[in-house]
Amino acid sequence: MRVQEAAFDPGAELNRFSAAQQNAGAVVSFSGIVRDRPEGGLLHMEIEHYPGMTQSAIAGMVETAVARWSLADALVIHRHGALKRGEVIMMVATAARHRADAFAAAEFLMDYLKSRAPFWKKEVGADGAAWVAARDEDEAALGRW
Amino acid sequence: MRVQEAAFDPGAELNRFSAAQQNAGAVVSFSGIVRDRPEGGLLHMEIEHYPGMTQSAIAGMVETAVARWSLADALVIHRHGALKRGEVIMMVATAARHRADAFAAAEFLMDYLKSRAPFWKKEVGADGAAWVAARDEDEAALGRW
Amino acid sequence: MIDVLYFAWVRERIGLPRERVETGAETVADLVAELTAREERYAAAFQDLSALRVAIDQELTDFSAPLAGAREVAFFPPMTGG
Amino acid sequence: MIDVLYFAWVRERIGLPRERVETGAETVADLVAELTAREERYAAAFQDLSALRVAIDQELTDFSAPLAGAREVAFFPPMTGG
Repeated sequence: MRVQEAAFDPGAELNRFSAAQQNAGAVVSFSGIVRDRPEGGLLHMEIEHYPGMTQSAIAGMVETAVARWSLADALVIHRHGALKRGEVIMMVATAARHRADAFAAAEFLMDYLKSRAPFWKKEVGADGAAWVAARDEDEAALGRW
Repeated sequence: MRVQEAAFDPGAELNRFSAAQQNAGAVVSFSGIVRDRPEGGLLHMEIEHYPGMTQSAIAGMVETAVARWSLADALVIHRHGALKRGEVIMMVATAARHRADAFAAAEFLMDYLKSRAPFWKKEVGADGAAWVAARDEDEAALGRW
Repeated sequence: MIDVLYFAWVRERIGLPRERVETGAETVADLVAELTAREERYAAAFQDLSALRVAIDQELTDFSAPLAGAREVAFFPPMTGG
Repeated sequence: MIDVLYFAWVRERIGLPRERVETGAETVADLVAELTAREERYAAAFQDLSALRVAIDQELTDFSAPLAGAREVAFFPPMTGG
């Protein structure tokens, strides 16, 4: 699990993660990419986080996911700082014997990262900057786990 | 969508797929890796397919997934022939504005590829070879879509 | 004349991947009955139809499907892709 | 003395990322009331507690939580990671 300002290569991370699996036939990954605002004109995105809390919050989620879905392995990488359109914000990867477990665990990790890991996104355009509001659907998504 | 005997690089495919997205913030991938038999001793896996039908069956699934979850894009690569332990058999990638759509579409594609695309796996060990039996859970998984 | 294709253990039991068959069978089930009557290896491949799948012209169908106009019929076990 | 941290728009409204606060507040809500009474910028940040989250010593908690023994309290809007 890594929280970092530097860019990373999701493809290289996926390959390294997959190659490390001895007996997990199913690998699921999620990548989040900076996309434009619905109204267009995004210059960049700023991601702020709470350093002391981020590591322990994510470690707790990963531990829960690994135990609950008998994962062989799980990976979380999340960037902070300024990111341009098209840059990869974060990725999650999970490995399990069967695909249902790998998928469920990746969705669980995403739902928790979205609403329980201390990151905040700000969209910066030529017309000003605005903090991204939490979506009710994201909070509601936690209810299913 | 590609069905091929040659190995491919899932990380490079994921990066290319992600880079091509203009406005889809969520990318999900699944990779299936050759794993050992529960009893061990796998020498390699042989994957047979029905060339004429494979392309059209997968194209139909992809078309359904793209329409149903408003996908920005979807990718399917599936190998056939002889594969060693640890080699990547196939991958699926989906891109959407929101992660729930990307996850659901990737799971849908995997469920259909597993039970409705004409591929058959044979596990070859020093003690002989056996066709992999379809799992009841895989057939049942189609019921949810 | 129709092309009949076999995959996986169906192919192995029958001993060939495809053949052209002269048949007047009206349905897939009729074709299976004709083949089964031919030789033991066909009977061995078709002994449990619930363990088999069939496609006509590369579309999954069932054993009661009519063969009229079909160019290609394929028999195989449940798929195990992915 | 307690470290109080602010993130995202809470930080922007209050105008600083962290400060050390001398307080006898018994709960998070008491601390919020003390800060709100101090200056307009705190009142602006804390005007709608339903839009805020709070962590004590880097664990999410709620506004009724006691501050006894706490070293660090953080205020921020709902998270938007991922």
